[in-house]
Amino acid sequence: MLNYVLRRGFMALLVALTVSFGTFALFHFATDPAQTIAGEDAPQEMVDEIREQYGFDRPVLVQYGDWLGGVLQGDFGKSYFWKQQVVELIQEHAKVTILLALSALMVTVAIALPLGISAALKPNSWVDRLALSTAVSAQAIPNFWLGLMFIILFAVTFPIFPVSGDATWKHYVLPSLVLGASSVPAVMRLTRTGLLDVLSSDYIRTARAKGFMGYRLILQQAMRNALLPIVSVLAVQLGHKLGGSVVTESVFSMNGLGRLAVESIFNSDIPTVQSLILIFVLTFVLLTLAADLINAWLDPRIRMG
Amino acid sequence: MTTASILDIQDLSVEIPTDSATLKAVRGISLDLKRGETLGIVGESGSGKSMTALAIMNLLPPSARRAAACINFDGSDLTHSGERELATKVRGQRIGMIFQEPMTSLNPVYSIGRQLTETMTLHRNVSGAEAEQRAIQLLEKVGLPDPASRLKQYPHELSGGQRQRVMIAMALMNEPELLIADEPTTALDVTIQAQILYLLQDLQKELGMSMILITHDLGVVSRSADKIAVMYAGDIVETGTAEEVLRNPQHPYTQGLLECVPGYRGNDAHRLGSIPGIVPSMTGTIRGCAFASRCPRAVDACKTDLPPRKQLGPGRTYVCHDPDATRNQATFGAEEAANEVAVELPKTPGDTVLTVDSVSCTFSVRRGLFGKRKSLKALDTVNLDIRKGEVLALVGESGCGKTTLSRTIMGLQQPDTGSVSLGQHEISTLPAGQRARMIQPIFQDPYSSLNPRKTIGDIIGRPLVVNRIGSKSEQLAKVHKMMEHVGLPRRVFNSYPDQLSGGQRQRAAIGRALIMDPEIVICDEPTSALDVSVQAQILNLLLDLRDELDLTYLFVTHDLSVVQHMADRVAVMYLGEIVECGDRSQVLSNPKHPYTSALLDSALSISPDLSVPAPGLSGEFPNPMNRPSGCPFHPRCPVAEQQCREEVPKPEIIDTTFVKCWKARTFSHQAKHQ
Amino acid sequence: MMTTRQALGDASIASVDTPSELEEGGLGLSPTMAALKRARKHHGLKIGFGILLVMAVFALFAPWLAPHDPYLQNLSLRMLPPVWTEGGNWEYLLGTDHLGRDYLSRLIHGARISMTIGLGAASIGAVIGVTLGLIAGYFGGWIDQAVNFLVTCQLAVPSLLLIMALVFVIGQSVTVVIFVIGATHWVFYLVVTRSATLRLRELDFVAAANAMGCSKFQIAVREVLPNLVNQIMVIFTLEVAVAILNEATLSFLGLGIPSPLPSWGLMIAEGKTAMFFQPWLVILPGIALFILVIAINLLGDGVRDVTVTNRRN
Amino acid sequence: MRIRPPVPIGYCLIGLLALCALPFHASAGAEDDTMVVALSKPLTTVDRLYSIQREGLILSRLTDDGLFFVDPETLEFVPLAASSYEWVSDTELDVTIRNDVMFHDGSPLTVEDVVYTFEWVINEESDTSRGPVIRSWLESVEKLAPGKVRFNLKLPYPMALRDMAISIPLRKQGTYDKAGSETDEQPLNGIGPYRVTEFSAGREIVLDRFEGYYQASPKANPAIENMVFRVIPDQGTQQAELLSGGIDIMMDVPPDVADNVSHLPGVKRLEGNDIRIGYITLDAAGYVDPDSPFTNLKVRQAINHAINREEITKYLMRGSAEVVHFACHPRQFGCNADGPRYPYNPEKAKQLLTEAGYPDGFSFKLWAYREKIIAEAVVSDLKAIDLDVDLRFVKLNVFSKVRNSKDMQAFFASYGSGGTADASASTGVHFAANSARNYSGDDALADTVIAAEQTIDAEERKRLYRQALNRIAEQAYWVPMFSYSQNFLLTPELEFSVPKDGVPRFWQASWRQ
Repeated sequence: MLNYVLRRGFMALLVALTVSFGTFALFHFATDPAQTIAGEDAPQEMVDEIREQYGFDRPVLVQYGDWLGGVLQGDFGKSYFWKQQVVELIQEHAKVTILLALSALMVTVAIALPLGISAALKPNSWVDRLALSTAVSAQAIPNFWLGLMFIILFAVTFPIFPVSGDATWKHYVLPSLVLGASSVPAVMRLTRTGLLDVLSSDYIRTARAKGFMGYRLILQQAMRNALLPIVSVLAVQLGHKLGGSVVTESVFSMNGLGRLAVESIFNSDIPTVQSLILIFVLTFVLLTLAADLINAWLDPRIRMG
Repeated sequence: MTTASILDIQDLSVEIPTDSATLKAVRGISLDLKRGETLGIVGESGSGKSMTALAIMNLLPPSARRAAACINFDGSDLTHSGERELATKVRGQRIGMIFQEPMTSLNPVYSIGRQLTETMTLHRNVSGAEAEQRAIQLLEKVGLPDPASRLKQYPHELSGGQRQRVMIAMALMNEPELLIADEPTTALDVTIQAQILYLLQDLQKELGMSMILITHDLGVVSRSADKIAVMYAGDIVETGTAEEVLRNPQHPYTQGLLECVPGYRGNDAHRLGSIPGIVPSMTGTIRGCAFASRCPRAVDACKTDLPPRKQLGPGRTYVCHDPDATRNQATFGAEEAANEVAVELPKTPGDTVLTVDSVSCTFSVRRGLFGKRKSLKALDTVNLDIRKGEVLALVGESGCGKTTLSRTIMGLQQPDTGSVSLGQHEISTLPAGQRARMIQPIFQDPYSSLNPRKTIGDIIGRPLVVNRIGSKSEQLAKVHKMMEHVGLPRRVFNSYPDQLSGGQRQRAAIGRALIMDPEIVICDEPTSALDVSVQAQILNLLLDLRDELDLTYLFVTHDLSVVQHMADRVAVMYLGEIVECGDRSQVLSNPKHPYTSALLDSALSISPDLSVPAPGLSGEFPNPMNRPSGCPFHPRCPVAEQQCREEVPKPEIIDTTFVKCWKARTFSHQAKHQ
Repeated sequence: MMTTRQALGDASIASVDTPSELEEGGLGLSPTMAALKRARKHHGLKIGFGILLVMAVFALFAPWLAPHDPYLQNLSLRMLPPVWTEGGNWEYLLGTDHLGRDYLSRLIHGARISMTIGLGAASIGAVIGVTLGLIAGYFGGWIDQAVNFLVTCQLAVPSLLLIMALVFVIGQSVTVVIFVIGATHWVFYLVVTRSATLRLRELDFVAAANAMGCSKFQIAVREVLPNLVNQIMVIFTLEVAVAILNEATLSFLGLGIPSPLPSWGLMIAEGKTAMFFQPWLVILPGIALFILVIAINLLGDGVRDVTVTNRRN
Repeated sequence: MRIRPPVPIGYCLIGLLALCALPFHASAGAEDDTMVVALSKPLTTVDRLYSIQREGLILSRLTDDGLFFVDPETLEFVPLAASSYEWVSDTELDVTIRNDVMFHDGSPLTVEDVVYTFEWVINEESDTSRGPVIRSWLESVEKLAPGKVRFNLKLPYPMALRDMAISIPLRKQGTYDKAGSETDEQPLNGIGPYRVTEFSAGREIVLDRFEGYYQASPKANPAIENMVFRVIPDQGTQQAELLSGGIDIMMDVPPDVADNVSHLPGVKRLEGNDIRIGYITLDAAGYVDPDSPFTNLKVRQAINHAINREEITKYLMRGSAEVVHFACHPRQFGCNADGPRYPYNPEKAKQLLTEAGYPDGFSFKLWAYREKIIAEAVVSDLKAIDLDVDLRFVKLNVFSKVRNSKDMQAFFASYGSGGTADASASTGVHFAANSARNYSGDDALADTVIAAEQTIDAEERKRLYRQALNRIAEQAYWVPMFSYSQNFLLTPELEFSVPKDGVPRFWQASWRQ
């Protein structure tokens, strides 16, 4: 198992390096970070000097090597745009994103699981149809538009929640709903089909033949099997949410990693972009690893082969 | 035996609504089972036998609809019991059930112990420890060694046979009065099948249970059942004691079915009887006799009027018009068979066309997410000759390496060492096209061996197109001719495999294999996925074609009755090695290797007067990843000695038979079979 | 599917085997005809297809159906409200935007853009994903590992960010948006194609093709690929919807379709500053998007439902 | 689905304002004497020396004082922390320092602090944002006497007072010695009328009134005690916040929004001038392609005639925006040209194009990075004379990259002159020889501009600028578009005078009594 974790870790590292070099090169070829550092109205002398000072005129590989060397020594560099240590910057923004991602996940789970389960228990009933139409509609609503409608409805027309920001728990209600809604269809469909599959499996028939029925059949026999794919999909969803919910964060003006990433892209703030990518990749890989481990714990076949 | 009924079913029907129509899976059947008796329900796939079993405790799929005048179980009518009553009073408690697929019928995420004990704690007010005690006791009884430690194991750690034993133990936890076994051995190898059947028979006697045994295998039912009910198209067409039904079948279907079984009419019959057509779909209103369209004795009345149930004695009935006009009409190609036998010529051994020379094959396999790669020796220095014009049967249980060997012979798998040569050429050096012209396969599963996206014409003609043989019109002509050869009607030329029956598909697969005029055809279990009536058609076809086209067959199978029927020579495989190889008559009547002997013991021919023999083999087919030392067969061998455990046996030739066993010269087969 | 079949037990095999070998018995329907027959009974599919047909007509014939030139600005007629509200004008049924362009005409032309992007991006994704999936699934080994690595890279980076970064550095245009969205949405195709190929590869008809001397390429393209068509089609429709939503999101964030092209997402972004006062600027394109995407999803779900076959394995 | 007509939403908004007694952000409003200002862009640092953002300038007018400042009325540069100054020669400037000025940490401002500040700025190591500019004219700073310093200039530089007023706030001696630890207690130790009490980058900045501020300053005794700058990048969100009482004032409000919101009761709209101008630069030098149509004067003139600046200004810019005819803001010193003007005349434009040999037009890319709506309107006007324009609307850093590598055929941009009412800040910046913004390729023009920049004499400078501006207009290097108008939206409780140069001075704000 240690071997497995190490293999996955190595993979994550390789992915992170590939992706970060890709972005690094991309930004150097297409944008001028010196202008970002100098600012919109900066005179020419200033921009030139900055370019020289930061070494933007050196070959990309050399610059990348420099950056990588720093990272290996624990120095993620200083943001060109924010003139702040990238580590601090990310720490500040990560709080918002983590809170948002977790609460959105809770929203997803709270809506998708009960709906999916009740749909699977009564296929073709009104619950099933309700669940299915929820999924189809939620899939079709553009996320950003839903956010705008929520603001119009619940922040302005009926001022229940604040319009924007990330100061109090109230600020998180609407964004969590919007972000959470986006993964409801996938999770719900998976719960439904997964549970349906399990319920029609041979071992559930065996359990029925043994005299199991009702909630005991679901909880003591079916649920653990049905959970396996759900754990995986939730991990991926959480990973994507932690990877910066760009749209939600910008619609609700929340200072999370997603917006930081977008701003950094717009400003060619390469050290920040690079570090964020490292973090996103590692988060994602760690989460999927965690999901695999949870599944291994749930399912002896994965555990022991 | 007491005469009190434990189960009395009257007029049971099951309907399953599908997209287009309602399927009448079971059509008003009546059954009666006495206490302590075993009832065998026999039928081909689609006959409704499993639905009948599920309907008793209402375990049918949610969409199915059940109706019955009464299902009287020990005095209480289950028709009127609600789900709750069934679950708390009957299921798992008074009626136990065993299913066909031991691989999927146990919950994969819970331990054996939990699955066993919960059956008891759910119904009875017992402590966990007591239930565990009972579980250990039962596991021991069903023949699982070291039962206490099994409790902590998970289903995937057990082999199919072991799982089926666990299933049986689970069904017995609450000492049910009735055990329903739905194809309990179909998914298992023959040696394991014999063990399980023997166990069931033993347990039933010991516990005084009644049993319903559902199977498609007439051999199995002949040995295990007291009474037999033959099902066809959702109806019971004939009932009676095993002896009566099998020795003196009344219904044309029963007769036909028996004719189809290789070996039923003697070992050397060249042609099998066969029932034309397949089971009609049971949708809409059914008029007349469901078997009428396939029945050689059918008269007009059979097609319009429902046949009457005729009573011959207590519990002895059949459902047939039994028209006098055709009473003496010979059925199911019996007379043809007589002719064919006369035509058969004694075979003289031809030249060797294919040589397998010390071929070994090793795979590397990773188990589980965290596991390490392990090597698996699939073939271990295999030597084999195939001679021109002969049928060489390759026999062995699943996992023995027969498929790997046949793939290696076809050149689809590179051996690690050794070589396969075809005439003068080594197969790996032959260009694909040339190899294809000399050797062609026919596979087990006609559902997966035909590309579902291509038409039958395309499929059969594809080898010609790939190898650019002939012009378009020549190819077309050849395809049509081949379709005629294999007995496919012209109109299926543009049909897709999904539109064909299993038998037709296998015919198409045969056509595809033969269109290149290959010398050798590798038949990899070509009939094991088919019903027995269809199997007979295909076996007949294969033999006809061999004579017509002068073919050589390598016939891979696990079914000794088929071997008996088809083969000129037999090679027996065990754990990647050929342990015995020789002429059919030699090998089957006078086996030199204890494994061959055990296989013969396990094969259950139709003999209602015999019961299931005590298994000659102990234990399970070993995991190829942990090969036993010495002779790989020694852990299961009844005559193994110290030498067998330590030294790999040397191959030797005894009476023209190749054998690999230290005890071959001293071992003699005590024939328990006929 | 497998498990449902098992639950039905052997009885359902009879329904599959309906076609009989009897000389007089008719054949069952070919797979395509059977799917079409099921399609006629599928309401979701019919509704989705109907809506889509109407929208496709609008998109195709936009220049003739739109009442105005969608690019014609009239600064003195800016921000006219729709006709049913105070100050509305029959000349401009749905009002005008911030440059005085007819909103209805822009919406109609917007359907064109959405559909072009959706079809284009989903096709590119399909080509990449199916090719890689076939190769990885069929050849396995280090090729599979390499493809798997690519997938992990793709999945680990938040896709919207990746798209934004790419569009940002390459520059905005319809072509770029199509290619970038396409190039970042192939994983679904790949995963499905790969696992299906892995499964099909083990089936006997592939072994048969091998034995008749087909090359690996022939097998992958002629034998395996046709069997993936249904699944690819289902993913394709769903990916069209995803691409359309992605384009809208991208345009909304200012990195999608360049102005002055009438992309719905861009229209929402442009209307956003005034959304509390001229809400139709935001609501109308949002509804258009919603209807289009829901229609595509209904179609996709429907196609999936009707092409699922009762085949063994 | 029925679409909700806008009017009910309007009513709802009114109702909402009535409900504002229960604000979510308790910070905004007169009750607790806290003014909340919305910032569109995040401020990365509160140290003006390290920021050149406009937001930084606005903030530094509260937290910092320089030796000089821009008089809000006259827009001239007058002493602030200095009590007086004197040009000893063209390159020597003596400045006397006030003796009653105190830093936020309580220490008095000394000559040493002034010398330290300027030496820090001209030190190459210091890395300040304005360092290169200051170094280009400032040779050294020396202490003459207690309370008096001398600036030694490298060349005559009339804009020295401007740089001191706008770019160089005074710092305590030794401020930058302890590397990186400036955020300890106090984010910034300035001498302005407000102190920074909290700074979280990208989120908000909190100020409170500095009670030790010197009374002689024109900025003394500001009315409001606390100020909060909240970063809200999105305009729509800012509106919603303003309406729900989360903020008190919005700056740079797009005219449409201003119009809409100002119709609601409870919101006050203020309009003011901005010294920013918008323009289109054409690749007259043929950098992209020596045979580019833009090297042809007639084509450039045609484009000047084709764009309907009047309508764009009237309908899109609105407020106090005006059409601009020359390459400077009319309120800037030296902006008094009399060269040719190009009224809107599409027929003439078409005719000029035909004469230039492009009767069927041609295609090119127009780059822009702000005011997309204007860029779109321009594209639409140009399409009307059969030019096929591909609008490339990009972010600033991409824009700069392309512009600096001289890869644009035409671009729409704007320039705010850093709030400086002098043509050197606009004309100078854009037509100097080394400027990346200069696409004219006109060396003579560049010489004229440099000469003007290094002349102290006012009349001579005016003459030189006139000459330069007329040349630009004759050659149609630019399409000067308009001056900007500033829109502010604020709660009616707030009293605030509109700045003349577009840079708000919040120390002037007060609550209505």
